Amino acid sequence: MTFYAPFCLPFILGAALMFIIVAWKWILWLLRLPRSDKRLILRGLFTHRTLGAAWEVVRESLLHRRIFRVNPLLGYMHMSLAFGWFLLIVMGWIETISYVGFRWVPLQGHVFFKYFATSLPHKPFFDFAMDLLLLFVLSGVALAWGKRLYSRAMGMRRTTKHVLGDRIALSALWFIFPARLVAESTTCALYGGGGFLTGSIGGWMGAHIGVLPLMNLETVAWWFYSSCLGLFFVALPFSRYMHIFTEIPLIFLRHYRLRSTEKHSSYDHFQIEACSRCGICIDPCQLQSVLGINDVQSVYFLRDRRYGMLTRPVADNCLMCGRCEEKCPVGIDLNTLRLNSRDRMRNVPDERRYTYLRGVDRSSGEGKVGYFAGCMTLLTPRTLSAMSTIFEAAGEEVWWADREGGVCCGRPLKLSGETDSARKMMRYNTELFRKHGITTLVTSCPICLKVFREDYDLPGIEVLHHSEYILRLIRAGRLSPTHGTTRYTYHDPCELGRGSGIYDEPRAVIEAVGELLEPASTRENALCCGSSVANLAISDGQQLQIARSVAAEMEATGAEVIVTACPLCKKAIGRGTRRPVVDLSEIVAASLK
Amino acid sequence: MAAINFGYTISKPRAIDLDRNNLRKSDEILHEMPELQTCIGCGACTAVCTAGNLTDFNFRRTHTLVRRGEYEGIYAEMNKCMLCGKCRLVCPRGINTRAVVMLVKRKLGDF
Amino acid sequence: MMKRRSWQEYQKEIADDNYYYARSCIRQNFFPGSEKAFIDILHNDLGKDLLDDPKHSSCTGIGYHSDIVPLETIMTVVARQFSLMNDAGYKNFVTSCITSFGIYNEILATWEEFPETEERTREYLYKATGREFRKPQSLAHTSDVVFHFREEIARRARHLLVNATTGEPLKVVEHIGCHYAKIFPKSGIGGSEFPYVLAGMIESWGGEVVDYPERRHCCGFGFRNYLVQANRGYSIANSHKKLESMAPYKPDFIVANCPGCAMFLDKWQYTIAEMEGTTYGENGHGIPVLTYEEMAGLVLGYDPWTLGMQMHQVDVEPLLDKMGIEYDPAAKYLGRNGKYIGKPASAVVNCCPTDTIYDIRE
Amino acid sequence: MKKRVIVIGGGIAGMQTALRLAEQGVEPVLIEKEPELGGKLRGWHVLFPSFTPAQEVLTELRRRVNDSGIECRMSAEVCSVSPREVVLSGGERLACDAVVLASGFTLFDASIKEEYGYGIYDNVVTSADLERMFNEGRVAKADGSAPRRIAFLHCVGSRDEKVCQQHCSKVCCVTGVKQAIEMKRLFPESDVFNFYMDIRMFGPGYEEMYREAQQTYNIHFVRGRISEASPTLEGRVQIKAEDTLTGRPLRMSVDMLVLLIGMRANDDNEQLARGAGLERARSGFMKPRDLFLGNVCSNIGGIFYAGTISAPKNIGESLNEATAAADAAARYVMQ
Repeated sequence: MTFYAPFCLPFILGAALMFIIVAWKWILWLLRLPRSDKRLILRGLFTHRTLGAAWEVVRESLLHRRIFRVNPLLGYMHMSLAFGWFLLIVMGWIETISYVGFRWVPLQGHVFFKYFATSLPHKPFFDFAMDLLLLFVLSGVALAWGKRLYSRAMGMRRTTKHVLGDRIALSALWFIFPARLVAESTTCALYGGGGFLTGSIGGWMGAHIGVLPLMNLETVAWWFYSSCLGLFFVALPFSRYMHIFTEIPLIFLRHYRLRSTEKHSSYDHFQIEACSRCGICIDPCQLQSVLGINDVQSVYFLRDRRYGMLTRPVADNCLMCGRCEEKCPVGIDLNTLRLNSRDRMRNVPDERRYTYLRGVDRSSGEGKVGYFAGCMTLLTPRTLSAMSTIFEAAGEEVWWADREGGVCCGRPLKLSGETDSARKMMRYNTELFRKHGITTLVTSCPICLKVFREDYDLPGIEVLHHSEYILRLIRAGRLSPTHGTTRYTYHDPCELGRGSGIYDEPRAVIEAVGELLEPASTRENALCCGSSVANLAISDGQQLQIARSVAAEMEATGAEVIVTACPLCKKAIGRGTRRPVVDLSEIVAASLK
Repeated sequence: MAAINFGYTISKPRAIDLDRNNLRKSDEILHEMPELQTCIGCGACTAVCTAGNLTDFNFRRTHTLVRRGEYEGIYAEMNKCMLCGKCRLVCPRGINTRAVVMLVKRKLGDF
Repeated sequence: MMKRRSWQEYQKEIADDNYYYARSCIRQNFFPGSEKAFIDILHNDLGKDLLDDPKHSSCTGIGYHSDIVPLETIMTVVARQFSLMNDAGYKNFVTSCITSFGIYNEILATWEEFPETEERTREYLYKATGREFRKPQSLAHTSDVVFHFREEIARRARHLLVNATTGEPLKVVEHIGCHYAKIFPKSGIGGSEFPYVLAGMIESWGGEVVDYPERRHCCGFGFRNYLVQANRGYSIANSHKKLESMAPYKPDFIVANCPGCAMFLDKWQYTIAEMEGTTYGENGHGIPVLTYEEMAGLVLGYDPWTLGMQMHQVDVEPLLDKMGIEYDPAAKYLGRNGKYIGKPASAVVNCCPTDTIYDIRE
Repeated sequence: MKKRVIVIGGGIAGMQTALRLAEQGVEPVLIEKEPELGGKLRGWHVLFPSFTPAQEVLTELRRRVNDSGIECRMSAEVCSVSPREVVLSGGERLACDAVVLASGFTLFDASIKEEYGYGIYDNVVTSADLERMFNEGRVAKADGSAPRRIAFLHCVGSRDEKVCQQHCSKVCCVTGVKQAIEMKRLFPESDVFNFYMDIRMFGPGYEEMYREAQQTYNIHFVRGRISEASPTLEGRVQIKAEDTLTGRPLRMSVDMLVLLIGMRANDDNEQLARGAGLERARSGFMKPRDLFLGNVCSNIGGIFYAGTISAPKNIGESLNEATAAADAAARYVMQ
């Protein structure tokens, strides 16, 4: 057997082109990785990390476990297409081997085996197995069609709006498997064989269609099938389907501890092109659900960035609340990528700025515990006086870093993309903290907390959010709040919850002073108050709209008091409700009296 | 021509000359941020300012100068801002003050 | 045209004859030809009696405005001038300087309002010099006097303020010293807002007054502002503003009635040209600055070098050419005795590089 | 039989409406949720710009209401309103021929503006608190001593998007100046500072009073909005503002910070409007049918507005409007 027919040409060309382009991209990206990243890869290559990565590839790239967790139907759809197709290829390979033994068969020989194997005696097991797998894939294709027509049924309120390249690839993909079904069925009609699917359809066709039309149909069908494959392969590297291949190296690199940072690096390409544009990030976005803004979500951000058409309004309009990142099935560092896009747009290196910081020290008091209220906390004096009460009750000697106004932690500047300038502030505050010899740094502002933990170099200084600190005091018996009957509900600040992983401590503190009622969206799914400093675009009115929607959810719990642990959230939610909105420290301080 | 040093220079006129000032940049800024027009000039932003606490940065004055077409030195002035966002929390007109700082810096980078 | 007529509300009595003449410190030093021209015009052309008394002194106004001379001192000095006038038998005091004019007005008004200060001044004067004084019957600035006789001068005119080739009236910027009418509007012809003293002369002699936005702005002299070198930037900024404002009107020359203004509007043009390379007149040169006596002198047919016009920093030759006045270019820097008096360095504001006008071999 | 018009709210606007209705030969019924007539004016000391004691106006109005034998339902809360019937919260239904709503406004709650420290620091008070102190004859700091330095902050809860109050409350400027003068009269040695964004002196005698405050009482006016208040070691309040006229930040410690709180649309408006189908303005105040020719009429025939239910107003305006509303209601029921 030659394993060649003219109709194979589109497939052969398409596949060759695809492999060349994908290999070219990967090699380029890998070569351009910074030296430190390359070292990480080499160090991880021959360790258990590689195995872990391989197992994750199976779980995620084939089985799509994470999507399953978010949305089982959507998970099935993706799994049937990916895992089904994969099994078809593997099974096809085995089928070829079992028919012709271990000999070299060109690629198209495996793919179009049915066409070439008509003269061989049939093996019903493979006919059955291949038909079963085809059905599995076709069920996924059917779901994909359904999702396009009626996304709500798939549990998605919105789906992605695609670009032209995606549409071509998508259309090709949609037709690949139906075309295969028709092609194999006509061959079965002419030469017999086939399982319950192709065999039965073939039988029916043989009975109803003449031989000559069938022969013509066979040629057309195999040509069409091959063309669909070829077209899909050509479009793949330029479309969202690049994710099929890119997610694999991404998983490996991630296991080797490569990370995106506030500066753009070659690793970002793997993340960006690993986005399948599934659109799962659209629904959790409050800019979409509350404000109806539907062109800035992560999927569009990554798309625009990949094609080099990222605009400032898209990059700027994001709360960076992390709700989408939490849901992303590929696990892309969406916030970090957005951050380094902003860095590219706004950062001015080596700028002479903030020279006025030199020598400034407005701190007061002395103690091993330092308290950094944060700029925003200075506008919520109740938090300040509550913290003061708590420190006093616990008998803590405290060094107040910024009671008379300090220097910003640098996070807002970093979030807006002026990363190099932000470093100047970080350096200043680091020096200040070190100079005063503190061992613990407490802050009331989750924004500051995150940057202290992630970007500051503070050896020998433990950084705590005041919720963690208060809980410690309670557990150590240094604070004894009285348990009351007030029912509280708790709003997770983004930077504290998703940002720093602190969910339990504030809850434990609230439960120490009263009853806690959870709102509908809570913990990892908690809503953003809307006033995030990361969003550089939305107006005051839009912030208020989001705040109102959040407040409504909090009110719906029936709690008398809304508690949060971030000055910005407190201010924001307070605008949307008549109920009292208080900081965690306030309820603790009140319960001490 | 080699300029002679007389020991003094011609003092810049203090008047804001709206006949001479080119308001194109200012108009572009207002076009992108129309809400800036609603400023009452109450100065709460400046009073609350983290940078203003440490230096002479005056956001109200600076953005007002921009609106009058006085661009010289504005970039350096706006660069004193730490973008902490406190001012946005107190603005009675709800102006996105941080966006104003970034927009002005973007538009007036070459002044 | 309300503005045009509003000057008529501000009129004052100007004596017709018999003047006691008080000179100006600045003018005697920087353009002495103007004061000489005034005396000549009054004596020779108008046949008036005027006493140029060698005994009178500076009014000490510059010292007073620079906080060096106390009020009591300047009052006594002024009282002495009046006493000298009494001695000479004159009643009509005319002064060549705007600063002095302001000082005399201010002191007479102070004596009026606070008679005890006059009493004290009499006492001081008597103690210091043994003199007594009577206040003048009338007080005028010399530009008032020229204004008073403007029609008579027009009748005797040899040249008018018109372009000799086109017949078009010359465009003239007039500049009034601040202390002429801004302190006491009633003391100036036309008041402080629409002073008419120079405008009247220009109109009578065939010229056209340029009305430009910064017309009323000070030249910037400002005593302390000029006298302290570090402050001169403020001083020059004022002239700069005026020149910028008048330049688009393409004035043919500027005429001023104040010693400081005539000097600074002229000399600052040179400084600005050196500092910034900006010039305001035709062909990249300066705008000539004249005193009203020089303007009257040209109208009456005096020789420009006799009038002392070579003392200006900005060359006046283009203006003379325009008016069709004949002059000897080679005689520009020759004194009255025919000797070379020195010349300023060539500058942008000069239309004719001086070296080519007069080849000096020393 | 006499026509019956129910007047909701027994403040000055309500009382004046009832009096005028009675004059016109209509039978008014006054409904007041408090046990006595007078509304917000009961808490006021003297009135701008004449420094007339509020009691003088109040006593006279109450006496007239008493003398004319108008039926007053005290301590009665209204549940719903329609042109022909008013339902009280007890379930009692009162039939009528028209209704005049004169239920007034709600005072802005200053503790919402947390940065000013109301309810946190001892010596931060509102203008309403200060009036109460005047009435009690005991104006002092929390520790009982006399304030030496007093700051007034204008526009608290007015013209502020951050608390969703876009409108101008109109009377706080005048009140601020009046109270500043009163403080200065009480404590001649004290320094009084008024921090303002704009001073709006719209009524007869107001501008004169402002001038008097500057000239006679030497009250300082600083153009700038206070942004933060914080405590000092000596128990004073440190305030920060920008002195916008010099373009520099300003900070000072004061013994007392008075917040001139604004008028918010009455909290009950929403419920009333929903029940009766009345239109409300964006500010939450009731929206008159027409700002010029129907300013006391609602969009529903037979329901009329008097006083601050439809916008912030001063006492004179409220009284005038009450007369106009009564006339409109009388004309309506006589048809």
